[in-house]
Amino acid sequence: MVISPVHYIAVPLLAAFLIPLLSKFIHKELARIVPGIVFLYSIFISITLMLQIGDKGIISEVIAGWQAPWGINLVFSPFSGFLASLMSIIGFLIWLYSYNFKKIDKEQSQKYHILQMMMVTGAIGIVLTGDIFNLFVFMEITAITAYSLTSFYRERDGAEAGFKYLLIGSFASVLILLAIMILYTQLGTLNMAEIAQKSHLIPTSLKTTIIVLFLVGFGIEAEMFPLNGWAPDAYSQSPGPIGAAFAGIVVKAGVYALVRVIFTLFDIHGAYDFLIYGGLITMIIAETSALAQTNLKRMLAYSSIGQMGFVLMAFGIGTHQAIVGALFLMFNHAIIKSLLFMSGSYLTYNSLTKQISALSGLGKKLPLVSILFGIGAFAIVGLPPFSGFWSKLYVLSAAADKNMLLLIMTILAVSIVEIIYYFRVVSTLYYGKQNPEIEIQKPSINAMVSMIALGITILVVGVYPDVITNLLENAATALTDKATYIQSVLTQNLPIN
Amino acid sequence: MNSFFLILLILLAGAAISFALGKISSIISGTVAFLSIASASVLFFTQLKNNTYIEFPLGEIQLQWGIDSFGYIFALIVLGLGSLASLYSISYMQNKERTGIFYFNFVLVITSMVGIIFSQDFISFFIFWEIMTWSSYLLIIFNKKDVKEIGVKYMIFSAIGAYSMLTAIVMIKGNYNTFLISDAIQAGAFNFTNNEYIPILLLIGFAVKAATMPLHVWAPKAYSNSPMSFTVIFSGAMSKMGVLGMALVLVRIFTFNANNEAILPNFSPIILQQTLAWLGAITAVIATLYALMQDDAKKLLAYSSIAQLGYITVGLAIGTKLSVMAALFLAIVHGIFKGALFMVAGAVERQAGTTDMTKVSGLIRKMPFTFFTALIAIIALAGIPPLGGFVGKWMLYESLITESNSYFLVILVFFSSTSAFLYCYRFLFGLFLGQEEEATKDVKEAPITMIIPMLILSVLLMVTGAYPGILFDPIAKGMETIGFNNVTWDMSVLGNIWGNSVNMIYVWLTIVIVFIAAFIFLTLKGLKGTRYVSTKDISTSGEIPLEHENLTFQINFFQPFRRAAAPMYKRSMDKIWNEIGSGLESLFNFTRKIYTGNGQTYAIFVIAFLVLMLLLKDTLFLN
Amino acid sequence: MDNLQIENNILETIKTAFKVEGKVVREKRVEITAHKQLISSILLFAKNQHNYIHLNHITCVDWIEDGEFEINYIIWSPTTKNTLIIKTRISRENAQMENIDNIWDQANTYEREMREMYGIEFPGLIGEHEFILEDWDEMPPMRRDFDTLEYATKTFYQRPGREDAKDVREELTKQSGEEIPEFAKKYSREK
Amino acid sequence: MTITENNIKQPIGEYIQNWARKHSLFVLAYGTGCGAIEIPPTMTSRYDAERFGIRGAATPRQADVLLITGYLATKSLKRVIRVYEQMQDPKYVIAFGSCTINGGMYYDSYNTINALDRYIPVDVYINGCMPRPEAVISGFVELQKQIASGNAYNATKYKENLEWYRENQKKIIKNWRMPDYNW
Amino acid sequence: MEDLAIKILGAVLTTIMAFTVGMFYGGFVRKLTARVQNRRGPVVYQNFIDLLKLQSKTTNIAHGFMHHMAPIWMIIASLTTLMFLPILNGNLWFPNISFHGDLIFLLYMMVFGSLGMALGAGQTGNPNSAIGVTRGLSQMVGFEIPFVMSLIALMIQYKTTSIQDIMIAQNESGIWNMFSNPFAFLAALFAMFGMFRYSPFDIVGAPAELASGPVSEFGGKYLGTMMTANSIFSFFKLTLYVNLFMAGAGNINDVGIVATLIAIVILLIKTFALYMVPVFYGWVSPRYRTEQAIRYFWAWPSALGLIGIVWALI
Repeated sequence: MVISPVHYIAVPLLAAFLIPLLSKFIHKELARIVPGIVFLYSIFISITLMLQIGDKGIISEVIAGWQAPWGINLVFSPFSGFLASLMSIIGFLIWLYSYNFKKIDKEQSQKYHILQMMMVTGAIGIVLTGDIFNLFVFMEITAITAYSLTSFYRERDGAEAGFKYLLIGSFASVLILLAIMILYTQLGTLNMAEIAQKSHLIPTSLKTTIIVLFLVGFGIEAEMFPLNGWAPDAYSQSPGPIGAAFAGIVVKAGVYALVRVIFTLFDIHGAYDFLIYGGLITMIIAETSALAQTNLKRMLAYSSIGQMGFVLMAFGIGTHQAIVGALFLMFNHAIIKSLLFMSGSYLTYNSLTKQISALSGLGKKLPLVSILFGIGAFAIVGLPPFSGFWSKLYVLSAAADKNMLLLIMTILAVSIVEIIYYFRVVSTLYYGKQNPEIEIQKPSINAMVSMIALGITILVVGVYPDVITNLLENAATALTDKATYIQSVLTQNLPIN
Repeated sequence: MNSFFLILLILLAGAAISFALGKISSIISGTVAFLSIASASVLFFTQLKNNTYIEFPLGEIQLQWGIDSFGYIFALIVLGLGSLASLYSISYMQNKERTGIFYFNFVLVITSMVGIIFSQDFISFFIFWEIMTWSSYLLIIFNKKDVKEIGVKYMIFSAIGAYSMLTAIVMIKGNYNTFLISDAIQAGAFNFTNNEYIPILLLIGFAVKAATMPLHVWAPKAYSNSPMSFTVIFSGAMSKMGVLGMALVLVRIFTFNANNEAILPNFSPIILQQTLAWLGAITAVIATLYALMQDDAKKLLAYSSIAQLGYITVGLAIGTKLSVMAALFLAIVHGIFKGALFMVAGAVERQAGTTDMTKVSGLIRKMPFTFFTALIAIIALAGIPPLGGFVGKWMLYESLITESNSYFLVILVFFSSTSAFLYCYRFLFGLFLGQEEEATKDVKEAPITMIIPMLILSVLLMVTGAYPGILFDPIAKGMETIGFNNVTWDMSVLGNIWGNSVNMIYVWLTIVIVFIAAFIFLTLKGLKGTRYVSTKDISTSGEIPLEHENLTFQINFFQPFRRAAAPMYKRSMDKIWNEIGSGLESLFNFTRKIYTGNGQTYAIFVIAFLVLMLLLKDTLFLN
Repeated sequence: MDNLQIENNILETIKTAFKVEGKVVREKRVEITAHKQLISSILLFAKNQHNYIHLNHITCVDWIEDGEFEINYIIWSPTTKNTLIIKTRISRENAQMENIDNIWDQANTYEREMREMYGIEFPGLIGEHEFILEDWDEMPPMRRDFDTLEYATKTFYQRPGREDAKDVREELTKQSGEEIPEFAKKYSREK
Repeated sequence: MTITENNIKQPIGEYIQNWARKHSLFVLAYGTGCGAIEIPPTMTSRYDAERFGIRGAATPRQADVLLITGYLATKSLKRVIRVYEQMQDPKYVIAFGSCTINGGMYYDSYNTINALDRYIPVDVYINGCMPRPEAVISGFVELQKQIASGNAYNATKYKENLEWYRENQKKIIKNWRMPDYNW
Repeated sequence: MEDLAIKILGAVLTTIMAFTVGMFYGGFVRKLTARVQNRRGPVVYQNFIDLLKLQSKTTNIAHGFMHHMAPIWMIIASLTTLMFLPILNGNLWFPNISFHGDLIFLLYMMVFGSLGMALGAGQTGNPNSAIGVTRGLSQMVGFEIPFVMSLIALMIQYKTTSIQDIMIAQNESGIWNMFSNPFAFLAALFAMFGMFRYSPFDIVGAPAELASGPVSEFGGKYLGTMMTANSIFSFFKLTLYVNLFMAGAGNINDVGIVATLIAIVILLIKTFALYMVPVFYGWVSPRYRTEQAIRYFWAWPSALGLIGIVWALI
């Protein structure tokens, strides 16, 4: 069998249709196991393709044989491939974690796993697709699964959060669709590579309008301030692993789209500054809001928003090193925030309000989970020798190269805020008074395995960042090198005349 | 295998093993920690030669490790004190909970400090610096007391320091495209002409660890609340890491200045130098004033540490040969005597249960060796001849008077050091003298593994008093490494540039002769008629203190002094920081309210943002 | 008697309120005799109604002839500058009196002294029994039936050669021809 | 080598010692009674006891002479005994006022002792109620004579007959909570 | 060898001289005080009698090791400072080892005794002792400030920290420092009042309220030794002041026996004259509370000291 990026999309879609049938006719358990197999397969594809592109450069695959720019194509560049691999790995770990997650009760677990799988698939689709309309479609897939997962618990708060998400998300859909329409009327194509090639043909005022529409539309998914009102509620009301999925996968896809629009579609420098300021403001507001939170999940949500702001800002700096840093940040955020959500949801398992005070003294009762949470907290604030430090260092030195002293100061000042609230949690965890009434939930083995895997990744990358930097360098090059992208997408698939 | 890696590996392995063994037995775990630190020290001092360097890349960054004479000075403190403190903590941590975590972090702190000394590039420097910070954070809150306040304060200030350092580091990278310290120095990264922010930011970073005003507020509680065997390291060695960095940066500034090259017109290093020196002196004064008001021996020592670091800062900031020498000498000696004193406090805490001086008194008969250590260390701390502390103080004063024109600084420093006598006395009196408490009737002397390190340190203090040259040797070499030339020293004669000197051998001779003569006379004379009575047998106008009554004067000890110096107690940096903190917090509370939780509001945000963007699109995206 | 108007007023109000006997001794001094059960009420009344906020003293007199202790509460008002003396008598046998240190804290001192020196019990009185005397295990020394000379002779060494150690009252009555009442003779030291 | 003065033979070392002790009397004036008021005139300009080397001492540790000025309540006696025992040898006691001799006007009081020398050894009694400063100085001079002649051995007497003294003391101080002084 | 013998002999002579002079000065003060109070007062050698008596006490009570050590510490401080002080200018017999120490060293060495004394007093367990010690130490912080200021002024003025050099410089210029830098001298003089602990700064050992404070548990040989140490120490302090501000005594060029004797007499006159200043001041002063004393030192004397430094700089 030829491994192709199409399998990323096709296999899960197929599985999604098959699962209800399988579970009905063969075994119920299959509904929960099959998504894992699908994810494993995705990881397998990722590894194979990543090895391949080491030689070939960019792989461009056309769905259903229509050639670009008319057909719908999937582009597996080092950049998108990196993100796709990351998403499939995180998706797998989240599946592993949520397998047997007691709260997702048996009846619904079928739905849960299908939805989760579809969400990841949608996100991977966003990353891989080379077609702007397709991107919109995948975004809708992701968004709709995300809405339903947000209100998965079928409680009042969950429904409210889901509704809010839906409300804001529909704005995003409308705006993106509008932008695509305008784009299509102007250029008559939906292929991103071709759009990038022809973007200078659009009248300037229209071009800026399109950019604004895209920015706001994808900005909603990328949690940019002030478009991120949905995020805290969605994070905190969805099941624990879904919070991890939001942070590790969905938002990444949004950022990808945003970055793709700015870097590849319209190479406008004003947009870089916009990213910097937008990211900075997002970061400041989110982190300072996180400081005042007493709810652990909300705190993590705000922290996640802040991190995304940081990522946007890093992209905004725009140099090669900054983009490496930004990708590194995305990677780190994906693994660390997933770990935090995962371990955090076991730590607050039986607490209704998910208050930080409920963690008091759990360090003794749940030693391993607590240590993992501690590692996550240390890593996310950027303490060496954990992985978070390196990404911060990359971004900062990139900023320093551009002599953005004020920016550095602000980032670090915000980091101090971050340190305060994370360390507050850690110290409550380990040094708080033990509350004997709290019933703890021992994590299942598979959840433990997935968390430990994340923890070890954090440590390994922290001590020896070289394992990841090579990938990042390639990815960054792929992102900035617009010409190669256009050329390889268009030429690889064009029939030889 | 390379000795650098070997040393760090031994230490890391020690940390890991003692963590694993912590559940089984605290003694075994402590022994492992001690053995790993001791063997690392042995390895360090036997295997590593000066000026050996290794280079290796990590994450596209060229890292360099090495050891030079300057780092050697601090290695002396870190590894020497580290070995003794780990030996000490075997008994100190006995029968305590969570010893695994303690030893893990303890060894990790030592490891990171050794790493800092090894680091010849900023990245590994910063990495080790941060490891040191968070591992010490975990130790500070180890006792579970006031975790929120102490830990958060420590973390905030450490983060401020670390991040200003990080800013400077990335700026060096940005401007000079190097992470190597030596390259940065060559390129003039610390010079004021090129970029005045880099040295200042670095200095802020180091000043936090050196607890210089106004960044010192984390220190008192952090020092006093961590387990004492760690505070030995914390105050004795870890604060010296700040000194190390300060010395590096400051000396760079001043040697540059001494060459009389261009100085920035508006902001010359002289101002920085004076500012820092004054900050150091004010730190010393304020910390001393607070130290003598403390009722808890640990807190007293904590404040005293801050004051001593203030002297060191003054010495470094003045930046002449003698003053830097004094500062480095004081740094080592402070490590020794403050280590000894914290060990004493720990011994008292372990044996008597508390170090609150209003609750413990009259331990001298019960813990004679501990008292002896305390006495020697206090004499050194007070800077009274003939011990090591005096040597450092003497050089500091002489350098201030003879080599710089900062006469008024001398007065401040002197005021602080005279007031230090008060708390020195308070410490000895509060714990060891006075009448015995009923509650501490059955107190025994500390176990031998605690006594030995204490006695070793007190002997060291005496030796450095008689032969300070032992320490001058590495210090002079280190100073030559960082840019001074022709650093002269003598085995036991201290001299200033005016040609005046003190010969410590003569001082010792006189004191010893007089001591022996007087001791023999006073002891032998009327030996039969001399009776040693209990401390309850005192002339209290004939009133007989009952068993449970303790007449020792302990509360409001320096009330008259406090009254006299009342204006100086009115404001405290702590309060100012707290106000800033609460102000920021309410500001942050305001930002939190942006997220109302109302979907309509969010929708309005989105629409408003869209409209705003559409309005501004031309200015934003057209360029 | 205009100048005694205030005193009379006070006396009248207390009299009407408690149906007790009393008289105006002189300017700024009123005396009331009351039953012991009324004492605390009268004191409170005087304190609250007439602003007698200051307790000067509580004294005790041993009326051994009547078999009673007389306890005098001397209180003073800063507004009228008036002294009010409230007298009561209690039996010497199992002497017991109400504790008033909840009205005036300083009453505690006087009551402890009375307890120690006269053996009057004050239920609920805070403080150790030993107050002024040390290791006293005899009869309370201020009671008139306590013979100090006998005690002193018994306890302390009496240096011989004291001729003047005589009861002075005896000598005085002898010289002046004054008659000593019978009951007093019972307590005479010249036996 | 001996030296003879006032028909008393002494070795020269002892003579010098006694001479020094005689001329340097540090007095702890224990103001138990009304006699304490006689001390200030004795010490100050009018009578100037300092010319005899007499000087006030604040604590029993430094004092040579314990001056009991007037009546002694049983409660004070306890303190006086303690103070006396805290003094360092050689030590002397001067008791003045009739009360210390035979109780004076408090002879029948239930809490005043009548004869001080039953409880602690007295070197010199000064009679009077109260003795005037001249009498006090005369008493000191008498003490000096005793010291010079080597006869001021009352402290030794106390040590040797401690049991007898203790018995007397305990008769009054029933609850004996005094520290043990290892005589 | 001969050099060493002379040195040892000189040291012993210095000690004896300091002891005798100090004791006699104490006697003079007592006598003079008595005369001022219209008394006859004790004999001049009364202090010697007292010392003899104290040493002849047959019982000595100590509360522990530090109590036993306190007089030793004091005598160490007195003798060591004395050894490092040039008694006569350039004389063969009396410089002892003064070339091996300087002012800063002496400044710190002077504290040695106080600390030892304080520790001994602390061990007695007597609350009065501890209170006295805290007062004494607090007061010391008070007077050290003007004292140090005046010393710094001198050091700046002569660019040396050696007492010998300051003495010689005064001799050469012919102007005593008390005239060339009167502000520094006044500051030091005020500090001296505190140093000698005469009234109004005698709250440390106030007999009536503190039962003589720190020394309240010291008697017999301990008190005697402390008295000796104090006498030597007061001689040291006076000589230090004379050296610093009144050009010392003796002439570096003339070291004959007669000249030495004359120099000693001059030294005695100068020291005695200086000594009388705090004594006189004490006679007419009431007693300050500790905080008053500290504020006293930190007000005018410190201001004078500052002016002294500025004066020396100019």
